[in-house]
Amino acid sequence: MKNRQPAYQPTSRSKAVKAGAVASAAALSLLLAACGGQTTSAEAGTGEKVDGGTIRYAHLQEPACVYGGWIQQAFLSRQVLDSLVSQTEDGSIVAWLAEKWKVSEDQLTWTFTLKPGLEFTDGTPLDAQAVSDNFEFWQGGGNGTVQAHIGDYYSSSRAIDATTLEVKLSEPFAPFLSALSQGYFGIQSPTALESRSEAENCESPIGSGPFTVGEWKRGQSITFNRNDAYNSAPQNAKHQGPAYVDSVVWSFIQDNTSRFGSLASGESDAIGEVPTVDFDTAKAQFDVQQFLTPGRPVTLSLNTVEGPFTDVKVRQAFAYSADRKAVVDSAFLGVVPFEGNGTVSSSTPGYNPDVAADYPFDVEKANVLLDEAGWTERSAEGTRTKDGKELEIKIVFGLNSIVTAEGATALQNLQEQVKATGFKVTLVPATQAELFSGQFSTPDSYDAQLGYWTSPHAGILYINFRQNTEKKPNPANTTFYNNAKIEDVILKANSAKTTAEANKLYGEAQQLLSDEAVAVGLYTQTSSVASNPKVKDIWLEASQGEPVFHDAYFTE
Amino acid sequence: MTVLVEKPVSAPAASANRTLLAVHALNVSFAVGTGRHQKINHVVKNVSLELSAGRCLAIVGESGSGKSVTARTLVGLPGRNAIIEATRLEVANRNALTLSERLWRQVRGKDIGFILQDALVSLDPLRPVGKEIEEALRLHGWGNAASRRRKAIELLDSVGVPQPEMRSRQRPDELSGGLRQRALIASAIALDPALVIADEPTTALDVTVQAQVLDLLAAMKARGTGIILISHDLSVVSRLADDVAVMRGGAIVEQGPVREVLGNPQHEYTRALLDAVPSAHTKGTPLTKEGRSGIIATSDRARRVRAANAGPVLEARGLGKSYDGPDGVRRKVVHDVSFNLAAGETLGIVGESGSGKSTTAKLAPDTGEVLLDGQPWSSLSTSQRRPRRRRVTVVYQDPLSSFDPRWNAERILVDALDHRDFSTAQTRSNRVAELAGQVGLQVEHLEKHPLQLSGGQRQRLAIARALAPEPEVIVLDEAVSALDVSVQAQVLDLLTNLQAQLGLSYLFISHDLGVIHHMSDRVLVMKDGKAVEQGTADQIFNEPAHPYTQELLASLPRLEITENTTRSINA
Amino acid sequence: MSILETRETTLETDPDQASRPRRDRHIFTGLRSLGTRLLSAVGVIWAAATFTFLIQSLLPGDRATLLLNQLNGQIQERTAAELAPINEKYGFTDPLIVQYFRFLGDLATGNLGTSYQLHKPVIEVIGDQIAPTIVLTFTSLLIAWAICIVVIVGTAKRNRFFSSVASGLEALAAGLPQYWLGVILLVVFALNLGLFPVVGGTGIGGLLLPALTLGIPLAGFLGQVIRTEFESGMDQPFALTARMRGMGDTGVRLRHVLRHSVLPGITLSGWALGSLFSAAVIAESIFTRPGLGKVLVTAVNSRDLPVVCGIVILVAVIYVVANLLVDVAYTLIDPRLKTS
Amino acid sequence: MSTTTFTPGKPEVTARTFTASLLGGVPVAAVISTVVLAFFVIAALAPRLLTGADPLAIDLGAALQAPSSDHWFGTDQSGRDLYTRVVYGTRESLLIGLGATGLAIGIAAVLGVTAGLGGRFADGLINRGLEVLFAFPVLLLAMLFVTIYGPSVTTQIVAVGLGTAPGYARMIRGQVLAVRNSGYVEAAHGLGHSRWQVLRQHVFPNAMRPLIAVVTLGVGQSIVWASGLAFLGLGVAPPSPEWGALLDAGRMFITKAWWLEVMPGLAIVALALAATSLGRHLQTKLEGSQP
Repeated sequence: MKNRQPAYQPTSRSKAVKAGAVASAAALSLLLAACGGQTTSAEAGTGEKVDGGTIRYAHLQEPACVYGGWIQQAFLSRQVLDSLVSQTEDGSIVAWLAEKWKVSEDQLTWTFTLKPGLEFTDGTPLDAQAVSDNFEFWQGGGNGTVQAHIGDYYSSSRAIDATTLEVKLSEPFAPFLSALSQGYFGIQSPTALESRSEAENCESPIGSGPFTVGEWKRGQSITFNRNDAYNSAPQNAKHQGPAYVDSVVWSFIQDNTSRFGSLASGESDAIGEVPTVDFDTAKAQFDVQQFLTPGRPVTLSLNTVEGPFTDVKVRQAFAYSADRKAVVDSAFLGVVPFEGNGTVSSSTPGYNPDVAADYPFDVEKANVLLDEAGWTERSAEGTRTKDGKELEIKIVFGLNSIVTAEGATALQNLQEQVKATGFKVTLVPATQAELFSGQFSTPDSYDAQLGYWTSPHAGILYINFRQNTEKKPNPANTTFYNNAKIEDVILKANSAKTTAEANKLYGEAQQLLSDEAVAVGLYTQTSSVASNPKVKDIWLEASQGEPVFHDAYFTE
Repeated sequence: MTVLVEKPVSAPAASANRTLLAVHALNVSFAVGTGRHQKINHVVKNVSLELSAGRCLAIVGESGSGKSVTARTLVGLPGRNAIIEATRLEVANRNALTLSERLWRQVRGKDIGFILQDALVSLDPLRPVGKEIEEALRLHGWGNAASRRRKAIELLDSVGVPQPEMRSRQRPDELSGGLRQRALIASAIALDPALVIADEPTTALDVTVQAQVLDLLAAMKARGTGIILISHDLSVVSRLADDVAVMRGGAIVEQGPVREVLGNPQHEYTRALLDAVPSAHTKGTPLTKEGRSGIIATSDRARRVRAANAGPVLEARGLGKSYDGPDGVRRKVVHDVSFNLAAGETLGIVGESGSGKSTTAKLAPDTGEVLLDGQPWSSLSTSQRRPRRRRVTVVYQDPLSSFDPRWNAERILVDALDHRDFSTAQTRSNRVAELAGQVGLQVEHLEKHPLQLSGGQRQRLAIARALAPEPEVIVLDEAVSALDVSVQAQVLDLLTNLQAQLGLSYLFISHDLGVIHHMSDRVLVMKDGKAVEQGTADQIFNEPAHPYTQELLASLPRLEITENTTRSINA
Repeated sequence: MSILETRETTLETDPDQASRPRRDRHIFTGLRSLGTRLLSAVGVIWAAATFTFLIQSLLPGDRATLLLNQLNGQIQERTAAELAPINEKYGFTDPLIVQYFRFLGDLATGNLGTSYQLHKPVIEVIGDQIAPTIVLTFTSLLIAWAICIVVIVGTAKRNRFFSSVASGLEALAAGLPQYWLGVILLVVFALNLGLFPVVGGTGIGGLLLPALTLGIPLAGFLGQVIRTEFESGMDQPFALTARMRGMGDTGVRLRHVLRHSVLPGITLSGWALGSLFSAAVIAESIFTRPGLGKVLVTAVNSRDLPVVCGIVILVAVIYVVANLLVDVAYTLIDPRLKTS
Repeated sequence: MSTTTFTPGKPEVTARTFTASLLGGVPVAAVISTVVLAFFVIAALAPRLLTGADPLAIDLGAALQAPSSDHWFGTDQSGRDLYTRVVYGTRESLLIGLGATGLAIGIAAVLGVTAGLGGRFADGLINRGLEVLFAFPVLLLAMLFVTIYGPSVTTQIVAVGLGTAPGYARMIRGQVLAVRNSGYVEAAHGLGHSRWQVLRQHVFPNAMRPLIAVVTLGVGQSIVWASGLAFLGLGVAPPSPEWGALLDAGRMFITKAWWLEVMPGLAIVALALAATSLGRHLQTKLEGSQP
């Protein structure tokens, strides 16, 4: 029916068959491809602001809990929890729950002054003690990601008076405030944490944010209701006081086509994670915002302790072997930018842009390096060999859970490209269960692993590249690369007195890591929102890219 | 349903000479296949029939004679892709050639009733019989629901169904064969049609029930209904019909009043058909012309066998057998049956369905024992019996299912040979050829698969297989029941000849009294799992002692042979 | 199904004479068969639960690590110290046999446990989501039946052309990958023609496309089975008898033949119900419908054993119940089975 | 002689195109099915005969091109020729279909024959076991299995094979019982053949006979099941052109590049349809020769 015969031997039947196939395929294609002419509900109105209303926002993933250490949970908890400080797009820190703060000369004691008279939505006063309780909660295992960020530095905290909080660090930590600005650091009611069940705190954490968690219809949506008493918006918000809209219905539409379709059909007012295929259409018809998530971009962590990548020359050769920019541009249709820096992404304060250009596409260099490394023979298929062993690279990636379909395409493109220099890449899409249960966390389970780590500051280097020693294990070091010298630079940066100084040192560390080619950058993690033009002032906050609905309103 | 055409004048039991059916030069053919490969099968050729009220016309013929197609054409349902031609086709005063499907529907059931063979499948097995009768009434707009219900019960009563109210609520499978056939008749005559067509109405029935149903049809005839009776059974025909048409290969070969046609058959085929019917008169004589020409005198071997075995070759003592029913209740189906089978003798076991005759013939009782040549047989374990098994072989009623469908005739016979006796391919193939010759199979038949053989050929193959191990006893379990009468005659002649030649002993099971009488030296009559009477064939058939045997014989429709019969052999 | 066996062993007895089984015996056999059924149902559920338990607990990867990683959105090895509280809480370090008996004990008392992920009792997790899935599966089954009865009664043994086109379409429908069909239905009817909402939700408007997605391939399967039976039913003598008494073609089809032909379809439906239940995940995710399918996929992915077990047990129960219903439907349609 | 002809009932319209017989009585549908299947078999064994291109060769400049004379099925997001990928994907898809069906029938044959021939106890035990397996819908079982063992051709084969085995097992058991109770087995015992001889000569070959048709039906279904797994992200690893994987990858492009979703889907449908219709044809042929 659909099989084309080779063109040089057309028979009458194959023609008929072909004609049938063409006809039916064409009919289908007409029905399928008519999407471009979709009428949008974005009609020109008076543009006047309307109070109230419900914003229907469609999001990609639905986590098990509202609060937790996963970025998907930060997306949700940002709506209901406030943090101490907020980070702006230029990387500076502004007031939120904390009006002002100061740090001691030795950089070890931080004193925060809270806005007075604040309350959680359950009536518990939001005072210094409550915040201190939250620090203790995190430290006690309440949030593993918080621990990853500040666990090694945090020492203690106490309420000096109702509005004054003192936090003591064990070592100076320059990105401390930046870390605090993330959704994981949202402050919850200590009463709720203590008195309510785990399930309740998972489903509807109590905070002081612009919304409260209403009904969660699992598999469908969460309704966020306006907190009418809200008066603690961050300084970078567009207004103070309660949110303009009555509620936000935050639905979960995993299917890209449906999610964008729901915006086009008017079933949603805004959607997150605008599908790359629809990005141009979205830009033409809707208000689109894209945010390049700071932290570690989506990179290949090369296993430096087992397999071919133990040799730095092979790692470098691998980086030279592919036109990674072309690979990414093609896979993401130009929507998501290529990121050559494998350790820190371009939107992160402290990003070293030079590093991104360290390994351009250069087959010759790659070949020379591989020859030098002893991979001189080639198999029948063109794969390099050394001592009879093929230069085989097993790349593990969590398809759908960590890496999108576009990312998988980029990997396939890369896989084809590096063939020329003699790499034989095997792609291993891991299921979520395999991945999270640690089956691909050991050095013997992969040669390279694709992943990212969001962080509003370059201190992410400390999490990812601190040495992994028996005494002080660092399982987040997925390259298993231990280098005391580099760790030293990172530690120095962490303890720098000024941000500028810290960033300079972070940049240095990036360069050192790049020279070792332990991580090969591919693309930036992004988040995006497309909204109906009738809805104004949805913005993406700058620590992690979560949409903020506090300022959003409808227009006529 | 609104009646769109003028109703024909129907006055039941009125003018006895009113013509109900007039058919002239009816031809029916079927288109098979399409396009270039289309073939036309001409199955009814130039048939002319006539029937008046109060009379019965029988159409007689063997399978494939076109009798059923003729009957179905008379109600406008000959089958798919039928092409019908006739110079005249008048049914119930209507020109059937011009009737539309819609008008046909008004005729069927109202002017013509049709009775099919087996009520178990001819009535909807899932519905109570009363509903089926009511449906016949409803379709022709008769009365309302309540009156139809009453009428259905009345009808059941009128066809002799006891407790009609209760029976009307039962499904065919809950009724006995006789009752459900009556219910089927009731549904066909619900609207008192002037013409009733009965297609083999008694074939599936036991003789006693058959007699009752025939009486019922006779009573209808007496009331003025015209009946067309389709049958292969000449004795049934002779009992009910006034006129008879004998069909063969789609054409009528002979036609006329029953007494004339059956009493003084003019056509060779009619004569052969009559001769082929086994009965008391045919005992000891071949049934076919071929058989007559090839009478085989008792061979030396047969004589030797008889002489060597003074005692019975097979002896059954007090056989009993029980089965677990589907409800978990154990039922005894054979009680204390004993018999002897002498060498070279045929013992007939006769009984109606469910009498336990086949179970007895399996020779595998729970209680009692079977001795072969005076040695234990049934009490042996399977493995002990295996080497002796070849001494008793079986021919089944349905030969087709007893052959592995993947094998051709030759393979089937080779498989039956004892490979110790025939160790080389050559000896085996010689023996197979010999066996085929004995049963009258041609060499080309050996290459065919059972499915490609005719019914008679299959049964010959089954007999050859049974002969292959050179057994002493062959159990023939309803071995000829499924065959047409002329084929049956050939097979019976073959069996007689083989017995004479080889000195075989037959355990011959049949429900057909005529066949039993024809074949058996001695007869065992069974009822409800018990042997009610045993004796020589002539004793049993001429002086039945047990009331049941008497009843059986009384209900047996006999071919009424008139004074000027021309049975060539009997003469 | 013991249909065939029952039919074969039905003895040709004359009810006038044969002693009809008495009523008390009926009740006894009824009770016994109910008892056997219950026992075998419990057996099925026990085996299903055990199987799931083993599959989930014996296989590679550490469950405590998984839970911790999932909680934090990280993929890494965990230290013993980090894992200890989780192991303690769920008893992962106990010998397997201890875990298994604890699991069975909980099961026996009707306690399906608490979801590792949602921290909610499994009963609640399932209870929240079961309604839309049940609505979807039953609607799909109904749609499948409706389609195939209309098509078969309309075309079987009628006109060769339509009959062969229809049976070709049945084969086509049976070969359609559900999700391919779903995506195309979504794009054509919801996105481009705008006839249905893109995001189905639980409303009536959102039900049709998912139900068609599951129902059309099922209709193909059912159709193939029912058509064969229907065609042979049309050749049965009782169909001829009905015509002989003046019944029209449509009457014969609807009043007589249809009833006979649906039996194998009903057997298939019992099986299909379980299958639809798991295939629901496909329709649910394409049409963004809430339901158990999604819960199952999430639970399987995160090895949320209590939830997976709960759903497996639920499906087993549905299977058992569906087969009971099939038996009931059988005896309603073919009363011969009740008396024998 | 004046003759009137009438055709009772509704006039019979015969559509030659659909029922015409070619090659001596083989229906057109069976011929077309055979041709389609032959195409796929060639594609599986010698894809080079059907396409000159490399299924993995990317051409980033030619991504997402609509079907044209250069690319009959268009190109995918990496500029790979979709027709070539569909052709090359046949091998894995067919392997999954055949492997899963083969595995299922292998398991089923052992279980079914044991149940059919073993005593009451074995039959009861296996029947209970099958009952349990039946309670596991194919997709559920496959999902559990693949999630844990990771997606690959092998796991797909095992998962789908395990899932579909009970259906076949029940069928084989019924078949064995039917053959065991058949006239020819009784006749063979009557001739004094040993139990083993009867099993070997009659029971096995006849009980397995209808499987030929069932296998062809099953292959198509297995591929459809496997594509369902691919949809759940449990398919074969990229960049394999396995059809389920192609469908899964094509889904996100459906509004922009319909061919990525439609063409592999049509391949699955064509294969399943051809297999089903050939299976049906075989079935009727086999049933026809059965008593």
